[in-house]
Amino acid sequence: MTPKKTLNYAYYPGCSLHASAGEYDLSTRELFKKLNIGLTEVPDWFCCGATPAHNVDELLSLSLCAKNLELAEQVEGDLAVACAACFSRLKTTQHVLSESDVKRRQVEKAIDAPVPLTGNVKHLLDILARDLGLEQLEQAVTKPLAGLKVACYYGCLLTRPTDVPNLDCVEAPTIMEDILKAAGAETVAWSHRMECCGANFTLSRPGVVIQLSHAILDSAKEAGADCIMVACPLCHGNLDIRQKEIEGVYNTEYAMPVFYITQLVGLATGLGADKLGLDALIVNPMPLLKEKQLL
Amino acid sequence: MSRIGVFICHCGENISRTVDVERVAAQVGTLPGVAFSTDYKYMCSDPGQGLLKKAIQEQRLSHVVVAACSPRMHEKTFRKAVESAGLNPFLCEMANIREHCSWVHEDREEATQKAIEIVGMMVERVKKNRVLPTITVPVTKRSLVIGGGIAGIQAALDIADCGHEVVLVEREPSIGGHMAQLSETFPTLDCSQCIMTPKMVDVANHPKIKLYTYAEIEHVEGYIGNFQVTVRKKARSVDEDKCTGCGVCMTKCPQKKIPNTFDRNLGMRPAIYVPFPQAVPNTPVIDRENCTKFKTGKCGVCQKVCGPGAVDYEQEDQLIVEPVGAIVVATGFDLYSIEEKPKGSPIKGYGEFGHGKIPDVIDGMTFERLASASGPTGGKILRPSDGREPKQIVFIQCVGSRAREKGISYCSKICCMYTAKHTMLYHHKVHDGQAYVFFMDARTPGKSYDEFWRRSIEEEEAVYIRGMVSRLYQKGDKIVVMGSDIAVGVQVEIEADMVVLATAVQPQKGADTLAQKLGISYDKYHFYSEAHAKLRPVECATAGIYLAGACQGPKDIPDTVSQASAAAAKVMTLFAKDKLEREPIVAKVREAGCVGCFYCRKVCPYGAVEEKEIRDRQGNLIKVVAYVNPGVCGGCGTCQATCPSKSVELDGYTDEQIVAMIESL
Amino acid sequence: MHHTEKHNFEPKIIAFVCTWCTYAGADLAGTSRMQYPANVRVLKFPCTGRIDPVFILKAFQQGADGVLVSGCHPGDCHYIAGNFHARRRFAAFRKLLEFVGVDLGRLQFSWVSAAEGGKWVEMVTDLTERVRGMGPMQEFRELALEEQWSGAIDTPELREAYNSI
Amino acid sequence: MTNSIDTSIYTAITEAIQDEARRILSERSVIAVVGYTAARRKGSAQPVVITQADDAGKLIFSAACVNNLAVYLTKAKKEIPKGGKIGIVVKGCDLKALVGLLGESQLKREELYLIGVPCAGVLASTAQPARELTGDTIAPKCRECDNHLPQGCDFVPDQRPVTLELAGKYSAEIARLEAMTPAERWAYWKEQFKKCIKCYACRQVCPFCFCEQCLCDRNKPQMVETTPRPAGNTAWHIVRAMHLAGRCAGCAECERVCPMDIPLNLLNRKMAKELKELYDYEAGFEVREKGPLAMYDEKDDQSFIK
Repeated sequence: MTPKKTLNYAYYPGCSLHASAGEYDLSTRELFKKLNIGLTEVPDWFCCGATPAHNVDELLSLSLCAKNLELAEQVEGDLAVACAACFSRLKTTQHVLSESDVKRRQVEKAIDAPVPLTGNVKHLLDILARDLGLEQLEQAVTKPLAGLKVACYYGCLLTRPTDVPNLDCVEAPTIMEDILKAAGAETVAWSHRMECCGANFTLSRPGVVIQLSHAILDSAKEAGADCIMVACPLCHGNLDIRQKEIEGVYNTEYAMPVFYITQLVGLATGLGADKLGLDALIVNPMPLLKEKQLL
Repeated sequence: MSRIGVFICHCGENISRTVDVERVAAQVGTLPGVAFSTDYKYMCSDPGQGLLKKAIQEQRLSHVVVAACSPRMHEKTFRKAVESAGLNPFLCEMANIREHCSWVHEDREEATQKAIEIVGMMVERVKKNRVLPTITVPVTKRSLVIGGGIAGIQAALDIADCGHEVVLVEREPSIGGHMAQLSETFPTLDCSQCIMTPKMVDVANHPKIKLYTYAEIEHVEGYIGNFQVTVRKKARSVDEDKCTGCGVCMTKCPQKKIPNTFDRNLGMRPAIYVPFPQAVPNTPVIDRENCTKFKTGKCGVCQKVCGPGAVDYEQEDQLIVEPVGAIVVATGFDLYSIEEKPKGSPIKGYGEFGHGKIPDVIDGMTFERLASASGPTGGKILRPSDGREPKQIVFIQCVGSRAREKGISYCSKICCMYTAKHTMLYHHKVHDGQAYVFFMDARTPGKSYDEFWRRSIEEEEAVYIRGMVSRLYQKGDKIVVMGSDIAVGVQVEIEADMVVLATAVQPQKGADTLAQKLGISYDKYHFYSEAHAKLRPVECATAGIYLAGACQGPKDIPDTVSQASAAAAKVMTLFAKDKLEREPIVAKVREAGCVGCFYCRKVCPYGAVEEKEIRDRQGNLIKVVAYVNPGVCGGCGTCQATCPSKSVELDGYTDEQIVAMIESL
Repeated sequence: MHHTEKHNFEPKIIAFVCTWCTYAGADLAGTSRMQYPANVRVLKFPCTGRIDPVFILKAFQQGADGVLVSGCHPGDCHYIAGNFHARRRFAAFRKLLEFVGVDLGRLQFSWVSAAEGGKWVEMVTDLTERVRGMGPMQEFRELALEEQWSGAIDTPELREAYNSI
Repeated sequence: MTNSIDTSIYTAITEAIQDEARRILSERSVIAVVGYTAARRKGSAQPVVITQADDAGKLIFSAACVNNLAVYLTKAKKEIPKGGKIGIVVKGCDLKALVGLLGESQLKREELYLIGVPCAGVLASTAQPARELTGDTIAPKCRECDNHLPQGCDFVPDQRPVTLELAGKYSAEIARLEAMTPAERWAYWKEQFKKCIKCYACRQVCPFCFCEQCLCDRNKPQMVETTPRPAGNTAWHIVRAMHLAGRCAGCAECERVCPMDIPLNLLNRKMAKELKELYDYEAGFEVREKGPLAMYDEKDDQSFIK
């Protein structure tokens, strides 16, 4: 299948995707290859500063992203971002610097270059749902995820705050559900799709994370979901890696696989488990996928 | 040749101390056209004015310049004096040699020189002054009131009681507005319908009030004292003269499953209906969109059962032209809805409150209908979803109000008070229930208001939590309310049976279109703008149009009624005279030069410019030119500065006058 | 106290003001007995909306060394929006004057309300002193003195033909 | 030559215009067509009004078709028969003027039949009519043209113009003048305005100077000195530029017809540039009821007001 128009993007994976979320990176590259969407990694990119920098030093946090934005200018196309935290930081930087001349001048002095404020920073969701389009995506689906009940989990940063990411409706987005419906899956209506998972407290205050992520897992299970889908390596870490621990604390059992969006959409387009890094998931998804005859 | 008289005032010593008045008089006396020049101690005094009048008659003066204080002080005085001496008042000008000269300079030589120039300038100006007749406009002593809520009703009754005819136009099939929907009213908890319905009946029975319900304003023409208003009376499908209001048609109508909007869709009504039992007029209307007869052509039951034969399916909209002299706009308010708003709308909905999809999350007006004895539940507080009594109820204030990120930054003013009232009504009806209120601030200025609010906490056991709610979600048959208590600094979660949102007060839908028809201005939220926020709070900048009630900004009932009576008083003041007089400083079009580009109309703040067709004797159109309606023109002159060919001219400030002044310097 | 010293050059300042705000503000300066240079001559208009750019041009041609245009603050216009229209008109006109070579230091726009007597004094004083520093407005004056019909056709042939007449 | 401009499509355009004019005239859907025809001098063109389908063959389009015919619909309309729809041949630049006139209630769209011309450019007034169209002989306004293919016409021939990227002369000249001191600019314009002989050809040819009585001809009061002296000339050109601000879309006819070669369009382009910067307004692209100086925004820039 070839898209009607050629889509090419600069790609900013971010640190997580080169480390703990390697499967997100892998599945993203494979899915985009399958969909004929070009991704060119931004040369020499570095950390966006998420999540601690902006709490510590605003100039530093803005400058880190500004420099990355400047680097991305070398590559043709809009900037594609997979990690919700990187996406949020890059978008926030553009927003803050276009609102404040003073800060823009400070940052430009710090990075010794003009900041590109008009370039589009796009999350993968945006690229799949709008640039490629749901119709095109539906045509690319060869193995619809029939019968799979998915709880789409947005977390905090994809749509918030108002007027910054402009990805979808701030408090009631549907973009993930739209994509998954195109992939043939069933999405459940549930209460905690926008709640915080604890994100960057994962190492410093695990108690908070366990409490918050428990509420999310609980509510997904109550809504009858088979699995959760995320688009953020931090959320993934909390819901997937810590799931066993949460089960222990609350004396319960979820066995709720947590997929990246690219993994589920990849499955639907016929990519194999090896190309999607399914083996890297902590909660084993294989029993579920076999049960639903998706592998 | 003009014979100008110049009178230099000493103003005691105020002018003469720094200005050599004799020298000014002597110097100015030599100017061409000046026939008489003198100085006097107090020009504004009786002898001073006498001197002026005498000189005009004896010297046969054609124009007068009084060099004295600011024209803002005494221009009227001297123009009157000139008029009593037989000259047109607009042939008199003042030269300001006090505020603009003697008081602000110390050097006698400089001040005298400046005074000579100022007087000289006014002499050149006055030469170009023309006789301007005072403009009088007849007043039609009838008024139009738009909107039949409490504001419109009050204004209409006040004006009509004064003996002037009133045309009251209401969009809905009955008057009454939002107040008719309320259960009890703060701060006295008296029943809203008990105090409202007698007034509605007064309107219906008043010999001076002509009532159009189910009608809208189609078109407005004219200006203060002389409006022509076209009213569209929508087809009711029931002949108002024949109908006796027996109600048989409503009981027999087979289509009974139409959500009752008056009850906020909680109950059902037939296709032929009156909005509520106490409706005025008590004449039903057929809802053509939902009527089987109109949809399929079959049925016709109501016509068959109607004894007097009032049901008329063929009825059509009627356009009626009403001449009126003044207009009171009282279109009221509407409530913000948390539903998802169309893309690009500056107002945003509340996704975090479920975009209105959770059935037991209702707004304040719906709660009013639940609490009302004549409401769909007979006054019992019951959940819309399953009809159970809610034992835990959460009220959330400032939903939409004071929320810039949702597109509204103002305070809706009434919500603190009505939420306090709701907690009381709830406590009175559900004795074992608990009410919680999330609030930002409690704003209770008003007579007996704070006492009332405190009562809800101290006597009626409502729990007030200072903080906002971040999210609502359905969990089983409960609604989980996640919020924060900023006073204590903790997060709060309440499992509620029902949630009531105090949604923001917004202007009525279509407020902007009506404003455009009326030619009045409105703010970015579409609330109508008063002429002056402090000193002219009930008048529009457009003369002859007045504001009453929440169409101008959020208001409670006492404020609304006060403003309505104030608007009525303004109308009565206008009607106290048979003719309106106004200063003849208005723009006039020189038709020969006008090419009809209508730049004047584009910049006119008053909408005073109209089109006029110039035809030859055979009636062939030669051209279309601008015409300035002198009754509407405010006299700013923006048109003249904009007109490329200067074919429109502001009397009293003509190019000739101004150029003469510049050239004198 | 104000200018006890005598200057060599007394600039001529013409002020176009609206009657409701700035004229009243100037009146207030008077009733408050504030002092300012006597160089200004005030022309009263109903509204800044009435002030035609041609008047400014005319004032310069008439020998004004500086021109002040002043009216109500935005939102305070007695005629709802006259000053808003004036603001756009003069934003454009000053750019035009600048482009043909008029030094905009000679043309001042301000909002002075009926309560701002002090601001009126400040505006007039500032403009007078600034223009005094700039010297007389020679440009239009020189132009007015030039009589020649067409400067560019100054060829030797024409000159000869002219002289032979 | 490297900078020659391909005008071969003009032959096909001429045919298309002739066919269309023939069709609409014979169907009587218009009562006249305003267009260009060959003039006596070789290669030159002049405006023509035809009312008979048989005359359609007279119509041409070439690089010499410089005139803005819009003026024939307003003040020069005495040539045009009354009582019906008029067809008119318009280049992109002419169309912008027409659009302005529609917004100023001088024309009604339903009374016009617009035959748009895909235009690669026309010759400068200084170039010989028979010369080839090149980057050197092209009219200055065409160098900065952004409307080679008129939009919203009733008929546009199928050809697509091939255009050349040329450096804008007006923008360069405006920048040069802006960099000068006020005194230098005054000296520049003084020299230019001195040349003026007050023939008012600029006014006569301008589609927007449609006033029946020009402000500058009035004598009660005399707002602008009428004699062709430097003082009066300067006032005239300032008033003219101000009156065209926000309206002129740059057909540059004023400059073309000026016998004294005063760079009149420069003033107009400067004002257009300022209004674009101040109010993001560009004249001539859509019919708008209000131009930039007939409307306002409460948030307009007022940094120049104390």
